[in-house]
Amino acid sequence: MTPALETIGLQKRFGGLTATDNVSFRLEKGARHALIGPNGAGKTTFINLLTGVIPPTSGRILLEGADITRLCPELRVQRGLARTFQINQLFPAMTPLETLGLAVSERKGSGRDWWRVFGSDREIVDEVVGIAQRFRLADVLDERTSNLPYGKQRLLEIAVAFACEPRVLLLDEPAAGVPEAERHELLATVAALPRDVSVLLIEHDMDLVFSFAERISVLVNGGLFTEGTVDEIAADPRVRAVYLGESVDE
Amino acid sequence: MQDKPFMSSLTTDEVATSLRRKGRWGLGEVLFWLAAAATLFFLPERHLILNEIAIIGLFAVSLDLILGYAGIVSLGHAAFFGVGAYVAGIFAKEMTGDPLTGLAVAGVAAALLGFATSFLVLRGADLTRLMVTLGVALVAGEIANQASWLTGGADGLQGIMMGPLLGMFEFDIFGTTAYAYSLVVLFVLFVVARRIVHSPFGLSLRSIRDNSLRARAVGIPVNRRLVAIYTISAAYAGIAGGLLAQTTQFVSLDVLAFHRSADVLLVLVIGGVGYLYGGLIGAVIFKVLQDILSSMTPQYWQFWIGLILVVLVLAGRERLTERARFLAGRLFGRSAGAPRTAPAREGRP
Amino acid sequence: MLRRTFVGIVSAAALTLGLGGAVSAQETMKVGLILPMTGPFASTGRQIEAAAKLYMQQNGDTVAGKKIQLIVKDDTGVADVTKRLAQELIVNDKVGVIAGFGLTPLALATAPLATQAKVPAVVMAAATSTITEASPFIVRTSGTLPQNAMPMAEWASQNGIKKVVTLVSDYGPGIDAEKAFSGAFTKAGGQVENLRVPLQNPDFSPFLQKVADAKPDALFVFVPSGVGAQFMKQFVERGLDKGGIKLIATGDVTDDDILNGMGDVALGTITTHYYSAAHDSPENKAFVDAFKKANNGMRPNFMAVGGYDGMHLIYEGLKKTNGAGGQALVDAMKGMSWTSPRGPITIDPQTRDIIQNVYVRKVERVNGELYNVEFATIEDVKDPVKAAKSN
Amino acid sequence: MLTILFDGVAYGMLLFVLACGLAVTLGLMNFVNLAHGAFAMAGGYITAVLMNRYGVPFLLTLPLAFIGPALLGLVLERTLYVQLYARSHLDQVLFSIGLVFMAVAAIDYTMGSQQQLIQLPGWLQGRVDVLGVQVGLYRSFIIGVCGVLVIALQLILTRTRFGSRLRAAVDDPRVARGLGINVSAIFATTFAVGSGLAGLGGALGAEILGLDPTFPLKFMIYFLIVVTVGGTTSITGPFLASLLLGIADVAGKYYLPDFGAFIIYTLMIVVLVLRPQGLFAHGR
Repeated sequence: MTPALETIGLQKRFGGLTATDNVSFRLEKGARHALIGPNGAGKTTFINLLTGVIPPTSGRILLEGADITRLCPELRVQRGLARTFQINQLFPAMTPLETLGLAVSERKGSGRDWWRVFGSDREIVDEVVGIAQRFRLADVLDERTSNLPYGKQRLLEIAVAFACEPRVLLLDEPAAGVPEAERHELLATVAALPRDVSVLLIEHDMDLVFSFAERISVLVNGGLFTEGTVDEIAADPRVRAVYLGESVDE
Repeated sequence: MQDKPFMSSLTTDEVATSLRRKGRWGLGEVLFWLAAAATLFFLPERHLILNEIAIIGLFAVSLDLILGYAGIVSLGHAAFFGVGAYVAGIFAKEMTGDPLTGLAVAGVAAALLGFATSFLVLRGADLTRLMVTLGVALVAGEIANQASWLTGGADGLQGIMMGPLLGMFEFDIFGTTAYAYSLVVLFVLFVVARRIVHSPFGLSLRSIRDNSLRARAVGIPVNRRLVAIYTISAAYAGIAGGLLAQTTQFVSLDVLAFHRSADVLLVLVIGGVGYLYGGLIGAVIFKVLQDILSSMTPQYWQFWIGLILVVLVLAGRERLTERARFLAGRLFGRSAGAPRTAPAREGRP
Repeated sequence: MLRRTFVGIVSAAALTLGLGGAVSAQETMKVGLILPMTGPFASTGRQIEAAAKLYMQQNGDTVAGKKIQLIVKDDTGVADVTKRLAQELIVNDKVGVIAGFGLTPLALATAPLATQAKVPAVVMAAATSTITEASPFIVRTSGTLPQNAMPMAEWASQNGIKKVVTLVSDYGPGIDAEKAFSGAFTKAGGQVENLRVPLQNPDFSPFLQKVADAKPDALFVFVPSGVGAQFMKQFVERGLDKGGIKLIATGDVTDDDILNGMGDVALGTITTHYYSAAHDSPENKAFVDAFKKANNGMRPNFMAVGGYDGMHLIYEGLKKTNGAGGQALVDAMKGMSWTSPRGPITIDPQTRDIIQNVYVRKVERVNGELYNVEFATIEDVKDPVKAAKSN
Repeated sequence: MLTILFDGVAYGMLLFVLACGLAVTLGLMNFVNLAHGAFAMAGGYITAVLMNRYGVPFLLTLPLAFIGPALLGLVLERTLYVQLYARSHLDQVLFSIGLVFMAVAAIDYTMGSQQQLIQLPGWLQGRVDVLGVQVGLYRSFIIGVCGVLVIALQLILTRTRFGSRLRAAVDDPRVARGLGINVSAIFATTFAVGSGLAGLGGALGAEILGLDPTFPLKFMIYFLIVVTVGGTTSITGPFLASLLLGIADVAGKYYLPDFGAFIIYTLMIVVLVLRPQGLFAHGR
């Protein structure tokens, strides 16, 4: 079966520094896959390569079998590769309603539409309300995003990515910075993502990784260190060494 | 903000209404335009300056489209204004004196230039954009200066004869036809601009302005959108320039000068960026102020304009604009303001 | 229907305005003086404003039973502003005369208005020949560039100069000067090479280098007043004066307003022009003294005399028409002659342009200050361009 | 030909002294100060007034033309500019344009709108023949003075404690503060020196560039070209850009009088689009 997302020998060098070192990685369809690694392992660079923010030095990226290595970021999104950001990247002056509406209209191709008043398309509005309910944002739809509690903003971050109707969703530390009280809501929505979306979770928080993921890849010094099921990784002493060493350093 | 059951949230109908409401005309807006129309009849002796205000207002609206909505700073917007003015003038001289045709040609010419130069402002930070736009305007000014066989060079383009508007209304010395013409053009283009900024396209521009990284991440083709709005804005500026050329029946190199670009920026900033009416309000304030100050002290009005600018920035332009938008939001209904908290809406069945 | 309403409104407005004008016309005659008071040409505005005010102070503000009211407006040297101000002055303030016009484009932009509104326009500074042809209501009290440049060409060819390079600012008056000089000088058997400098130009040195390379007998220059000083310094700095290149120019370069500040570099420059503050006549002495006294020691230049004579023309014209304006006033102005501080002048009845003496002058030190000292006079010079046309 | 080159170099050197302060404020403090030309104008007027009204010799006025604008810059930096470091470039542009307008009108009011002229001492006038090339004495003087300034600036920035502190403060103000460096004092000093240099440039340039109230507007564009083309990461970038601009401008007017300005602006756009960091900047 064609994997949802695949990289072949992906490499990125910044001057003399190799940030991503010959990574060949497969994300199966419908997967719940986590990518872990100590700080500075190159997780962010890897995500930026996948989403097209930076071009790779060499190697290829395939989305459902199609080569997207040279595609610009927005086209990758249109092909079904969406992401969330480790640090919220939202539109502070807009409401969640507008933010989600934006993503939905863009996907439906009406983003070019400059004559129709935003919101006059019922189909879009229906969808926005649906997404808002799924991500528990329905009661704050008309608030200014910058006024939302952090947990809600985090939810919105995921909801926007979801609104792009991705085949592959990259979650970059979705729970980072969320206070304990709001955490539960967030984890529940992440767990409830539909199974036809393949999810790659980049995470630091081991509890979250172990509760969510079915497979785990470990990235160390830019290269794939190992990969396996949750149990295999949990039992792998080398991973513990890498990780614990790092944790002590922190 | 506790977790509430879904029941308390908005229904699809309400959401749609809430979204559309932003695009609806408020009472204040209607009054604003009625007042503008009334000046046609009640202020006959001010039509000349009102005509200039309408033109500068349109020019400022065009800048607001790129600065206020798409976040593109420009120190050379006069390039499009000037090209529009020259094209309209030369067209009237060489082809036909029909104002509307000439205006359309001016808009198209400016749009072409805008499209061509938009690729220069896609990349780079604010400073690069400021310099590039400035450079484009300088080059345009230099070309107009050198091509004196076409433009009249430093002497200005003389001998523009305009035909009657719609074949009926001659341009009169009181500037009444001119003002009515400019005002109607301004109104029509304003309605279009208003439509644009409230459309999904307009929303995507705001998203690019606020966070282009995220805008890309929801699949918005950022560059194409910027090119589109830059071209539209250039067309608007070109039409404003065309109006100036047609109603004054004269074009000089001054239409491309640096101070034109600086003035329009000033106008927009005085009125407030990012809600369209800022350009119009700013144009009124700027021109009236200039008129009063320069009749008080012809030599030194610049000083006061400078002072106002400095104070405005020090006092926190953004904050003032926010207030202006808020007030405008009140006055003009919900259309103008930045998104605000909606009234509490609990207990819906 | 719409059209009729519209026309009705317009004519109603016109009627009210017109009536308003008639009422006020009985007591006051408003003169709209539009000048560049700020911007690069502000000194022109200052000189003319000061001169016009001086004239009114000396001659009272009542003529033919009318009170003269001067309204000064700043057009910043921008043509569409000039036009708008003129239009406002005519429509709102109901001025009987518009005057001023520091630069050619400013005058040309306003010309159609003067025709349309039948308001006399007195040009006090702008010097391109064609201006008076742009409207039958334009009368000029300054002068034209060919008027100054052609005598220079004649003087040069009579004084052993064979090869000249011309250097002019690239705009209407500059091109006028270049054409007039080159035409007259080649006709007299001389050899000319033309150079044009952009109007906005901070540095003359490359152009002067070209001049040096061409090795002419003389360099003929026209630059707008104000830029002259800078030019002069670079001319000397480049050693062109010592290289045997004579500097000849129209009087704009050795403008009285700034001449003294140029220092010794200006010494010996030969110019032709219609006015020098050192002109030796009782009228001029009185004028210069009064002007200096009223303006903190500022020396009047040819702009000031244009403004002064312009006011004189308006006053005398009104006396003749007994206070009537419009076409009657223009007709009254035609053919008028008087002795101005610059010497005897006449308004040409055919062209409404000025006929005046042009003097050949040399920059010399007089009582410690630099002046253009006149040493030859060419009498009653008409604008040569229009004179050539009518022949 | 060589004379053209020589004139271009002198012109370029002058531009550098005028613009290097802007390079510092823009590059190091990230502040778009369009009012930079106003400080240059202040210097020019100090020299003109001192010479014409009080008969102070030209050379003596030069230090004052440095100190005056420097003090002015210091005061303005402490009171006004400091509040705008964190603002957007647009705000900075608007603020500094406002300052320019005020300066232009104020000078117009106090000094009049006419060109200010200064009398150079006799030993700086005229020109001499050096190896067959006609060389203007005053331009040689400018090249000399500016050359010394360039070297001094370069040494200060690279060799002194102040220079290293400045660079540290710019790289990361927070870290620099943590290291006990008084960042705001460093910024203020730098701003003052930059303004002072502009003033000196204005004084030196009064003879060649002319001096009237519109000076800051007329030359603003040239300064900006120098800085944006030269890049703002070093002193050498703007220096090379100034020389290039000076030579190109003079040569352009000599050889292609119709297209000189055109070429310069077009070049600027091309450089900015292709290398937004500046032509001579090393990628950061």
